[in-house]
Amino acid sequence: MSILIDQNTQVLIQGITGTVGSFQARIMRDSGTRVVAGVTPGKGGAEVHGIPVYDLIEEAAVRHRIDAVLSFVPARSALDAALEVIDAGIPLLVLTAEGVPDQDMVKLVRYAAINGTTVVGPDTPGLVSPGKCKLGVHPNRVLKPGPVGVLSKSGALSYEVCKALTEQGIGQSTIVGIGGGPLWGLSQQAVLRLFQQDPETKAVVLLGEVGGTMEQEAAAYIEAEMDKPVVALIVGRAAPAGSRMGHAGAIIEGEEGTAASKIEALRKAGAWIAHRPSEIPLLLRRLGV
Amino acid sequence: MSILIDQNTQVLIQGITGTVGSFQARIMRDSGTRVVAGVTPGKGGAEVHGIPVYDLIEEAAVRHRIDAVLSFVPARSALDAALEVIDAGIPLLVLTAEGVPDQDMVKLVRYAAINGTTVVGPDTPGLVSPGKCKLGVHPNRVLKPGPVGVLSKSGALSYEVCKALTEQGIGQSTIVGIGGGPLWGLSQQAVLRLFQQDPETKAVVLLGEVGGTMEQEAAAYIEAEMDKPVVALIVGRAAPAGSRMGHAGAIIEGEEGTAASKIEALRKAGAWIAHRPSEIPLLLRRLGV
Amino acid sequence: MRLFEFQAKRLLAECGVPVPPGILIRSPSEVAGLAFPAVLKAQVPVGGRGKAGGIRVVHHADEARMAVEELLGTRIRGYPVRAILAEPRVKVSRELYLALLVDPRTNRPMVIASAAGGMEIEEIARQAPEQIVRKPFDPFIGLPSHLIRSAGKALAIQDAPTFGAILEAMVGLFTSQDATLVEINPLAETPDGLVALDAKIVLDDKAAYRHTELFARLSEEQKELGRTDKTPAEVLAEERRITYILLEGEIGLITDGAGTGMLTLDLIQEAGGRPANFCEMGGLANAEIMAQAMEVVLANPRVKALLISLIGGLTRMDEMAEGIVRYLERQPVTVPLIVRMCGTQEEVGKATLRRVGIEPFDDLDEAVRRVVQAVEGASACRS
Amino acid sequence: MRLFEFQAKRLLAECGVPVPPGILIRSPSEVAGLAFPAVLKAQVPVGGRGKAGGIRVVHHADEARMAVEELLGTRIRGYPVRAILAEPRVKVSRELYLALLVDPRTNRPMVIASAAGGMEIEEIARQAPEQIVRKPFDPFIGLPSHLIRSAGKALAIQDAPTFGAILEAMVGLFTSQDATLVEINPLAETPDGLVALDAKIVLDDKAAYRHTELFARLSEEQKELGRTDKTPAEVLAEERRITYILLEGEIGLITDGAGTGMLTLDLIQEAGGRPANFCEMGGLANAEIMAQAMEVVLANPRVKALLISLIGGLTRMDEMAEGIVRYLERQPVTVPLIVRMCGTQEEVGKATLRRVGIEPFDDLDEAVRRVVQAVEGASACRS
Repeated sequence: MSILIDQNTQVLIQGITGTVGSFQARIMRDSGTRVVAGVTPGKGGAEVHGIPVYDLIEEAAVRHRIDAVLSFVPARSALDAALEVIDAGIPLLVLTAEGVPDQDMVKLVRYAAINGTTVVGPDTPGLVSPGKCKLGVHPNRVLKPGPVGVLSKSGALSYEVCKALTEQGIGQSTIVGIGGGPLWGLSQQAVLRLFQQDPETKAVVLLGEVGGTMEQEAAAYIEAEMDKPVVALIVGRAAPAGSRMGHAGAIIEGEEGTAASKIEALRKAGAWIAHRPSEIPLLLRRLGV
Repeated sequence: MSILIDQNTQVLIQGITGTVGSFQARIMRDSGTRVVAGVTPGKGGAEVHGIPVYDLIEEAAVRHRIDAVLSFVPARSALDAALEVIDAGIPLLVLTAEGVPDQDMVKLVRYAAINGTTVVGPDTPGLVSPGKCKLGVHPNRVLKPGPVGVLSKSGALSYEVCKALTEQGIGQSTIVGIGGGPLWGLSQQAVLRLFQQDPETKAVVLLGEVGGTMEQEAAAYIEAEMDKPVVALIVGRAAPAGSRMGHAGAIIEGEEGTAASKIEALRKAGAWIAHRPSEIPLLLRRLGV
Repeated sequence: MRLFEFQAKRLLAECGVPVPPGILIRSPSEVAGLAFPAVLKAQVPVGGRGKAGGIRVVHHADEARMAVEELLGTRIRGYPVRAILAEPRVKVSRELYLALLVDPRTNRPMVIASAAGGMEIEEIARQAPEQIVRKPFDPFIGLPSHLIRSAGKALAIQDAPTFGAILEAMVGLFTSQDATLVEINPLAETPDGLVALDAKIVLDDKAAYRHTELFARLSEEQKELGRTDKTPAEVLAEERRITYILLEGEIGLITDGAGTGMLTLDLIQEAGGRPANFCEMGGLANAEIMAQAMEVVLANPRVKALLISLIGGLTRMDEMAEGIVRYLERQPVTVPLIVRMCGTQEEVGKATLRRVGIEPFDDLDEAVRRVVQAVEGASACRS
Repeated sequence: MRLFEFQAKRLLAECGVPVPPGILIRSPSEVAGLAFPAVLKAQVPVGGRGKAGGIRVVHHADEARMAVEELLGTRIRGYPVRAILAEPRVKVSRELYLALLVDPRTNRPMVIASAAGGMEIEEIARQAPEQIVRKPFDPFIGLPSHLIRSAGKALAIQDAPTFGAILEAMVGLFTSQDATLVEINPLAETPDGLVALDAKIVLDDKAAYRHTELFARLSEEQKELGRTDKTPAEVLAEERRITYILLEGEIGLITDGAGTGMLTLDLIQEAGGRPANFCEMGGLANAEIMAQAMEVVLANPRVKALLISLIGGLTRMDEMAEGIVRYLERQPVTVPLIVRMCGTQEEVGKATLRRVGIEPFDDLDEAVRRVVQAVEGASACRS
């Protein structure tokens, strides 16, 4: 197993005829992912690298079982495109768009929750289970099948860490980019829960960053529920204090936004703290992975 | 058992300090219903027939377990008041208001469904399980505990039928007024399903009327799923054809809106057809009740 | 409130939906400014107007004047023609169907669309229902763009942006003005693009309080055009805001619920009687409404006997009896009066009635039998 | 976009929220029309203005003129004071706190309210968080009336209708203008009713395209008031729409992700280096953006070495290499340039770099070590 996706996952790509969509579709298909269809309004009937393109998801759904959608739709149309996915009853949506307005995300996440669609992102490279299914844009050379679950707010940071793991011979069960925030479809805690339940995942690497309180919630979950080892790397230790959201920011966040407070919470919860990607494989080896 | 309510149901009355609310609260309490609280904004701290009144449901919910709300709030405030019930997580709401705008009902029913609140009504006398719980305004003299489930669009029509049943010694398990439409929180079909599953209900009386297609859907359910006998009375056989909703009405309703078509569908589905309330106890006796 | 065509089109035009440039004509002299050929459409609040001769195509002013004169003198399905909408004739390549209403099955707003609109739509609904697109959508999300694209594709729309704008305008109108129906039929494809050739809008009377100005304006116009010739009883019912439908018979009827009202109609008819009306007071009836309902029903001179059938839950019998007495104090009832009374506070109510010499019935079948006999007796006397 | 107080109050006033009648003063001569006593409030886009002396109460025109003159010459937490909001002094009986933002825990809009507002609010949040009301609500329903009543009761509001109207106006503004924060602190109870004495609004830059007029107007004002004195690099970054934060050190940094940007800052700092900036190009970077980022970072004269650290998924290394070469063709880089390259299309990218004599690194730690050494070397040479 792996979380959220596996070798049987059938994928539809939204925005498949764009430069990015068609480029990544080829990489995904070449790495063995079952990309069964693409959608671009007005381009129905075309093909991209042999993948059939439809005008509407409802048309694609007549011909193919669709388990997941990877959306390359730009931020301004992300909500509209997501509504189509949700209305089609597709259980998993990965939103790569960066810069989706907060109000759109609020609606999108709520509507998805009501209708049972899991949303990963926005501003995410997606997720990948090396050797099984790639529902994202991760560079292939940093990936290797194996027992470590990786979750990250930042896409590039997860590549750095996977590169370090792979170079040391440690493979990954699933790598989940939850996205850059400030709002998230799937939270760190939700991904940790999935990793905890996944028999193929032996250890988890959590990559967080300064700002928000999500790492504290993750720490609470680790302390209360997890028995698998967790290695955490929190970046932004040297970052200048950002402009906060007025008093309201202080009220909802308190001092929890700092990297130091996150590291402290995770350490207390029993996570192992790394300071750089290259330390992570060493820590995992020591933990018996 | 009985459906939706029983002797343990704890009831809150919205609009308890109004003329109707306080009058019916006393009748309900006197017939043994556990009316534990009332809410009227601005009247918090008062008492009505010894029942404590709160400004907000959230305040009442701190002190009492609330299983159901009976709303006497007028149509214009019905949506607002219902949102408070739904947000408080109360599983059952009975809306007596007549004249709630359709758009308000659309929102109300959707929001209730999302949050797991069952809505009975609007424009309903409520529901009552004789001898156990009265969550409505039915005249007590027509009620008697027993094995027959009654569901009705029209409140007064259900009183007529219960009067006929009670006078012939046939009691009722639960009497549900689904409301006068044109939109309904709970449908005939949903109530039939509950009666089918209720071990205390031995037979069901379905009271319908001209207009809409709900009786046809109920007939489909009866045919497919029910093994308990159903006696149906459809009124409006002599009613003049109402003004229909343009072609759209014809498209969604076809010829199904007529009393004759409803009677035909129910007869085909195996229901016994009554022509007047006084026939119903005779039919039920013949069916072994 | 069911709008006249010209009212519906005006609302649609205000939301940006393309409609033909029309003028409302109320006398033959007003045909002066028309462009020809023109279409003259009788403004009546019923369908089937075309088949009843209510639509004329005219080619010059004289023909127009004559046609207007003729139309203004006719009735269409009982409704007098008091105004005519005159529009330039439009070249139509296709007639589509588009409507929005609340789907009672899902409780959601729903788009209904068909590539074959016009008069045939109901026929298609019967014969080939799969050719009609029915798309409910979530009221919290509104019309999603994929639904617009999907409907547009099903209808083979060329001008997708205008089609989307029309649908969005319909939803906007539906939501913001509390409509229960917005129907464009036909939505015509013409050389100049999509045009709403005919439209039907029904507004939700239950939400009139949120749109007082709009309702006032529309009602004023409708009153002026006279939806129909009303009897004094109907006029009174409208003033008193009582649900009242005039029927053909002699037995006046008042009930405290719509369901029992229909039941009692059925029972009267099946007992050989002929109801004079349907009249129900609703769940919030009080003594005054009871008295007013009697006033309304007895204003119909055809009424030969009156049955008041009450079985109250929310309606209190003490109040109802009080209302009957109040009416009797104002004026005597000259026809047989049968009261059936049962329900909340019935002991008090019955006692009140007995004080004025009315012995209320308890059994509905018996009450119906009595009122039918009373009328038969009256007829027998007269004959 | 974080608004100035006067901008936030203007938006709130347009939505019907009561604010004191204020005028914006930009020179001492403008105090003429003031009513006294008046409050003069420096318009700077940071908090803690009161403690920094940015708020003055004045009692007559001379005092006002002097105070304005003084304030216009000062800086508050680094920001020059270029405008002053002058308002009549208001008698305050209670200072409340009211804010609206998206709760990141539930992804829902949330009302935050407290009976104790003003400067103490953060202290209360730490010491007695239970005194702060936090009420998320469903975005599809909007602000329900029971939430208004509940918050009003928690704050012991006397004038419930005005309180409700203020909350509704805040939600309207929040939703219709894509705000990420609407904060009124204090919301003052005065003898004349509730008044928003200070307000903070942050608009969502990601939604600027939906509010082009509003953003243009606000930006124009902010530009004029000069949020701060910008370096040429910062001005360039703003023009190029590149995320760029100026820091104190000497090592220029460009990354293709925010997370790796922060990681690299951490690594540089922990290796004893001092970053000159944070600069990330985002996931949609192409060759041109790469070249522009180099232009921005190298516009800072303090930069003694440049580390470009790339690990691309969506970002293509062939594009990035192309961008670096494009920049070098335009002008030479006079400081040591370290490129770390890995990811999508990296073979092509690396080949391109090698053609212009750059040997890219693959290991991040090593690249960081090299750039830190390069600066140390440069410093050593100079000393």
